[in-house]
Amino acid sequence: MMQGHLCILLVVIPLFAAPIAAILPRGRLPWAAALIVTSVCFVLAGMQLWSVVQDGVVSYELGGWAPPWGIEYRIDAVNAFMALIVSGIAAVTLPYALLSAEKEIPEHLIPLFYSAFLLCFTGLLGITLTGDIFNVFVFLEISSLSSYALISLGRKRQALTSAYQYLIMGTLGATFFLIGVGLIYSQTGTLNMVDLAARLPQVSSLNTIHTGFAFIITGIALKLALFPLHLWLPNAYTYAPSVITLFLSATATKVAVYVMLRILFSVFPSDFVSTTPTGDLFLLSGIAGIISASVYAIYQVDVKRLLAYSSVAQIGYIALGIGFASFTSLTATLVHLFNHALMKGALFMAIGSIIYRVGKCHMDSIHGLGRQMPWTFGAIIVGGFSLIGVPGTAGFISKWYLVLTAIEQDSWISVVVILVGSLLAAVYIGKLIEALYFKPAVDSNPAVNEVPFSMLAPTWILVLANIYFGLNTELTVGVAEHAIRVLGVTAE
Amino acid sequence: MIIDILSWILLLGGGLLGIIGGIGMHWFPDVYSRQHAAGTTDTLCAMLILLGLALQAGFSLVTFKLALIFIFLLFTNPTASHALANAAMQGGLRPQLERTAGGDNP
Amino acid sequence: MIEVFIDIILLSFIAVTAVAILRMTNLFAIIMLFGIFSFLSASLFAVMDAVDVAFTEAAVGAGISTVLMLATIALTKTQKEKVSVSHRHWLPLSVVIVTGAVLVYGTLDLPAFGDPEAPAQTHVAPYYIDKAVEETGLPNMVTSVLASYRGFDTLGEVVVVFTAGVAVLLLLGGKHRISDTGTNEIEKNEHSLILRVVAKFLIPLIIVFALYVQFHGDFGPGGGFQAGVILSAAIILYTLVFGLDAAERVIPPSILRILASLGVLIYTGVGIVTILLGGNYLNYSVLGDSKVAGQHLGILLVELGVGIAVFAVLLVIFLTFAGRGRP
Amino acid sequence: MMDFIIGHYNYWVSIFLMMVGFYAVISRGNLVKKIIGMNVFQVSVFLLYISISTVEQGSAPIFTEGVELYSNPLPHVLILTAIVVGVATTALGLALVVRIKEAYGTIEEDEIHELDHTL
Repeated sequence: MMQGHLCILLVVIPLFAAPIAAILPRGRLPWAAALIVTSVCFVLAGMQLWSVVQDGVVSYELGGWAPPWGIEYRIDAVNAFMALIVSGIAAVTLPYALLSAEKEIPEHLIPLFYSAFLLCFTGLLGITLTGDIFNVFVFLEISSLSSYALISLGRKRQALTSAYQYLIMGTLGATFFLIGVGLIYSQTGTLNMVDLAARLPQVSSLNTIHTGFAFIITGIALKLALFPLHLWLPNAYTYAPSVITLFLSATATKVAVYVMLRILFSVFPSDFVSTTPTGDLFLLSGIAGIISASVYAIYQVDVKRLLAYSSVAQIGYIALGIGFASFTSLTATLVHLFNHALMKGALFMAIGSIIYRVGKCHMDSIHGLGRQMPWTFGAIIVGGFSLIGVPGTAGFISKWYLVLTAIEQDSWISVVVILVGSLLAAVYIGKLIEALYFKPAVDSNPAVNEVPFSMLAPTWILVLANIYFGLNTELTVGVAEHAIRVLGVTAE
Repeated sequence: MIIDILSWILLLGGGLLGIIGGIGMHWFPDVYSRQHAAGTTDTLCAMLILLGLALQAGFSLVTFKLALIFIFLLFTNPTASHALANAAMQGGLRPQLERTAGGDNP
Repeated sequence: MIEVFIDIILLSFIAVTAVAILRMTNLFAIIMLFGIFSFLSASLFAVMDAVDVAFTEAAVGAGISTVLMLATIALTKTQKEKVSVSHRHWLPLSVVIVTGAVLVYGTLDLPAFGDPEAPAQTHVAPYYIDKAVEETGLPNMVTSVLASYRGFDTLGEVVVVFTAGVAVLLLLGGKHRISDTGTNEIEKNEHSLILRVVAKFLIPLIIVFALYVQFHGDFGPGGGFQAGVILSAAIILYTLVFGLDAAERVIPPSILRILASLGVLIYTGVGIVTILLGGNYLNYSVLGDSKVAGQHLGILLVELGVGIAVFAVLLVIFLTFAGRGRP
Repeated sequence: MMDFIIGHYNYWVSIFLMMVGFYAVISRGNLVKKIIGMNVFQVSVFLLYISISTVEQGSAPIFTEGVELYSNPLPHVLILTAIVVGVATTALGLALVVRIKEAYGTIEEDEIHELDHTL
């Protein structure tokens, strides 16, 4: 009986659990609730993806009202894949979160912390699954508000200012999105994505539609931290609690990328990207983002900030993929989404482990820790290699596809940029490894042990996934190709 | 007809009081006298307008609602003025007893 | 014609207020002007026939937001904005001018204001106007669209409010690290007899009005959200006049937290019940004997959930802000 | 020409208001003022939506005997949601401002920057 309700349960279960977690007593009960909920969601998301790949698109009418009058959940391979990424990352984050959060979050805030975490999770899933463009806005705000609060929980006072900065940028982005939706609505009279896709071609030459398009894209780009709208991201990732950095970096921007893909390729007519300068702007932003953010990353002394800038650079690769707007490039984008979630997840987990032991992650204060924490160090090496794109790791696959597209489209600049970007990544990862392993240990640091198993296991699950998906590409690339076909872009 | 004229007189009278109150706000030198201007004229202004509207509406549900608003304003408007003056007094603001050259509140 | 006239006057008032907000530096005055700005916008919404929106904007913009902003400047003890000369103004200005120009460019194709033949009026909306009364049995189409056709959006909206409550508690709910925030205005004031008497007279009236708005929302403007705001306003008035401790004795914060969760749980729970009864999520038709009766019951229940959640969350937010300055 | 202006001034004024709010957000350094600017921005967007929903000679979308023309209820519902989202954001933003004041002793962006860099 529940089979037909799978997609809505994915959102409703965490939604139901969040207020309960908020009133649970202190201790580990809220954490256990969150763990169960995210694991259940992960299983449900897996079932959903399976059923979608087998039987095709699922449409679910909320409230029993037929679209476009009611809100529709519309699940195809793309968003089922995204839901799987989000819930998967959440499910591995939580075992890790137990100790890390106990160390970094004041005890009396723990129930609220997990409640906010579940709300953020709900918001991200809600954005992913919905087929209604206004509903995207509502769930976007749920996830954003909770992430502002979660970021502000960082221990340094800069966490507050970076949360504030994110709040301002994020709200501006959401309001831009709202303006765009309003303009589009004024010319089409509908909010349902499928209905929009059917009605937009008749009006796509109007000024209003172009303006609305520009506003929606700018709004999402702010959320996405697309260069040069990325200014909030490094601060937010640097000062947030480790668990939150890890969760947001692996999911939030990914979901924003998904919304971007959905709007660009399945809501708007597919020639909209190529007939307007949108594609070129994405390419430009991607190239500038990769180079400048990678260079910035090299000069960072805070490891979290280094990785945050590297995230901006990775978003640059994704922007390149969107800009080319071909079948291969979009496949590369989707695969890179998945892979980047894996590698950043692993890296931020490893850094979180270091913070758990030493309390900080300044380049000078981590000298020699690699020898004391071999497993964590191993995770950083594999994650870093994946980030660089060394063959045999997941990161290689997506970059390979991206380079293929760039060659296909004769864009030699992009090829060079991707290679230079990887080189720069090698430099900053090298710096990190050097500090961790080859520099003599700092005297002031007490000798530390490896972190407990409950933190190590999730890290290594992601690390092994990095290797597995680097060797076996059938699953990711296969699903991604299927998904891109569903989006309406086909190979010529 | 007579009712119409009467209601318009009330409405215009209310409007006039509103304007006078506004001028008073700018004219008077300190918080308390300004408040006097705003508080007293505003109460009467709102009441006259409500009465005028009630006459326009005739005997209906709308009139009943207007009457409720009337009673509500009768209580809240003076109380709000009182609370404001009280707060200003507690905040340490003394009434200005003589007119200074600038005529402005220091 | 008269509506166009009122429209233009209100719009110019709003524009003047907005510019004044931009130019003033006294934060207290800016907040008051923002309250006026909200009220004027609410009036304009009413003129444009959006009564529910007007109601909400008046309650939220001029009410809750303003109160929270005042609490903030009381807590931060900042009266004046410092306008630095060093700021480069040309960059923001050019960004704003470009954005505005793009928007104006976008409006050139828009159908004229009030055109009944505009696409927005002819595609999805007519269905609600023609069918909503018959399908849900409620005369207020806004309520039926809000709670039934787009009930999931409204669920999201309640969750947003709940999230804000959780967030404010996360930020301000803990112990203070700095003790010199000083005494709170709310605590210090010894209010005169007049205020106490009038407040005692008004608070029950406000509560009755809130209940009226809650249950009359099906027929007129109003509904759970507005009712929640008004109800919390009643308690906020009580707090302002009788002090924070008295208010916390009336409604302990722990109960409020449970109420906030309960509101959200009622809404989500109704949806789960509809699934168990064999309908889609939030399909209220399965709740009653007939479709319309089910819709009616469902809308009543979710509006109740909205009311409880909004009331509790807004009050929690206010009390948390007010409690922050307690010595 | 005149018709065109009369038919569009509502949109233009709301755009003007949006830009006033937007400018306040990006040009001012006071954290409270930024939040107020944001509110102005959002309320103006609401004005745009409601302008889109208005129908000339229409009445409020509450069923009444004998009324044929109603204004469009859908944008009203959307804006109700957006207003609530707005107040939620405002509350959170202000809570952050209070905490920033406690941590830094100021709510001016420039001074906060200085404090962060002199450490």
